[in-house]
Amino acid sequence: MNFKIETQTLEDNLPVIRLGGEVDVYTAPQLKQAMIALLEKGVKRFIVDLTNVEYLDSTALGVLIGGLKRIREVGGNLLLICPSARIRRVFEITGLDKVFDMHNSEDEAKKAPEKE
Amino acid sequence: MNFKIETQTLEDNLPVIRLGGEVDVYTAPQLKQAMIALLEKGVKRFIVDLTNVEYLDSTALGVLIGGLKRIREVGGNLLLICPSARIRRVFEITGLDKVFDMHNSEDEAKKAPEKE
Amino acid sequence: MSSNIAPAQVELTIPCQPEYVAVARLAMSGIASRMHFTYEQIEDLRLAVGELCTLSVEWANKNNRQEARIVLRTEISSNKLTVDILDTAGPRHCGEGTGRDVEEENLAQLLITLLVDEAEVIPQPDGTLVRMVKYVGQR
Amino acid sequence: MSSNIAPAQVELTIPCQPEYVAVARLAMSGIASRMHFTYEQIEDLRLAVGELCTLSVEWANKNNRQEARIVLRTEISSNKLTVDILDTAGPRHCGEGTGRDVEEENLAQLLITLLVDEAEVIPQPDGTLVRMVKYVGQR
Ligand SMILES: Nc1ncnc2c1ncn2[C@@H]1O[C@H](COP(=O)(O)OP(=O)(O)O)[C@@H](O)[C@H]1O
Ligand SMILES: Nc1ncnc2c1ncn2[C@@H]1O[C@H](COP(=O)(O)OP(=O)(O)O)[C@@H](O)[C@H]1O
Repeated sequence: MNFKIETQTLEDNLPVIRLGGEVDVYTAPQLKQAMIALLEKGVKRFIVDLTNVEYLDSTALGVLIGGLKRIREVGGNLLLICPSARIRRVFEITGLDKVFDMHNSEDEAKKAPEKE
Repeated sequence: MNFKIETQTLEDNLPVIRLGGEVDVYTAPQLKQAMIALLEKGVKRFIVDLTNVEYLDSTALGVLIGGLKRIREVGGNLLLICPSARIRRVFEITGLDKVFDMHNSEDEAKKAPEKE
Repeated sequence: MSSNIAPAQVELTIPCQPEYVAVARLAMSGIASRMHFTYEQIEDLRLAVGELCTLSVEWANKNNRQEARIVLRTEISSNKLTVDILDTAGPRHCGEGTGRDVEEENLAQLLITLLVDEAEVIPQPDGTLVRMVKYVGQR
Repeated sequence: MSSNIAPAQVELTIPCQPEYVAVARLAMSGIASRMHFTYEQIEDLRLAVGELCTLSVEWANKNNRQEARIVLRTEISSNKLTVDILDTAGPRHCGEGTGRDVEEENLAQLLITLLVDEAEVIPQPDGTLVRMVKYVGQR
């Protein structure tokens, strides 16, 4: 299976989960675990980087929505990096591009104003 | 089907057939036609550029060998550009890397000495 | 990059398990590439097949059917592609979810509706058949 | 990127025609990706399946069997992958080629031999079965 996941912490203490390949019913549980790990550490703001994602299905969207809800409950936020038109389209046709804070690059995401 | 073919003539009157995608039993006949077109024009030297080829099977090898034979019969030569390790491997395991003039780039191929 | 090819069927049978959904998607891409679909339409079909297989996997899980299988059957004709997804994942009880997150399930349904031209659910004795149609040259 | 999964079968049926060989190759890649094969081994399997299907297509053509089909059947177990390629392309007469270029045919045979660990040809009433085995962790 063509899937990669990696959690990294940027200089400014901002965690980023980098995904690659296919995020689907088989692999999305690993994304869920990675997000839960951050939430349990009390993280209030993190990035999910979809730059190298080639495929993303409803399971992956569901996991991202779940993470967004939990972090917004504690007044935090989750930022998505999604430069790929192919993947962005899945967010657009489901209307989720209006629900998530979507950015084209890490730099753009880091400069985004803190919500709430 | 993910396949592309294009014949171009470089400044120094050297024809190049550029292939992309999968060259197999379904698509190799198009390569054969392109090579025959050049041979019938009396071309003595041309390049087949495999840079963007992702897959190449015995049918494609057979077509290339056929072209090589015909052009060598008239004292000419066929040059291959094959920077991809994946595709080069198919030539290596069949021993055909020793039969063909293989190069890593167009520049390298153009500088190659003319073989008898 | 395809020609006028005769009506032809392809059939793929996979275990109704998460790790095989990608195999169905890949096969779907390969089959759709044989027709005059745009790159985006091929993506749509891949996604729709992925969503339908995922639904089958969720139901097999809920109905405790470890042995369930999914059959993907495609019929290519000149102007359309018909895709049947048949599972032996047991009954899908009306109004009852798979226990899957409701939003995910809604998203899956939404995607399927948006991505293909027709989709029909036909309950079977041992599972479910979904028949999708996608027309060439339409969006 | 796979786990210890139970023995499982996948089966794909395609028309025995040039334009469908790529579908078999894609499915093979997807299936092989479920196992602990290296990237290179997955490529080998893809190429071997492509060569075997091409051989079937050539024989169907020679035997004038427009309706012939190819069945690709894979069985995953913990340490190996067994791939059956069964066609209904009619008999392969001994010592007789398909009319295909002899060098191409030799290259195809050479590739198949080099790319998999075992390959056995088992003539069938209506065509040919080739059974290939590839072991995980070997080259
Ligand atoms: N297209 C959609 N599909 C599924 N859920 C959606 C969709 N659009 C919005 N939502 C829901 O809206 C929620 C986010 O809404 P938002 O206005 O950002 O926060 P809140 O619900 O806290 O006001 C998501 O968690 C999700 O449940
Ligand atoms: N591994 C191989 N598989 C198939 N054919 C091969 C292989 N190696 C060499 N050949 C044959 O050798 C020929 C090229 O040989 P070469 O010495 O370059 O020219 P010539 O045959 O004119 O002396 C090719 O056309 C091909 O027929």
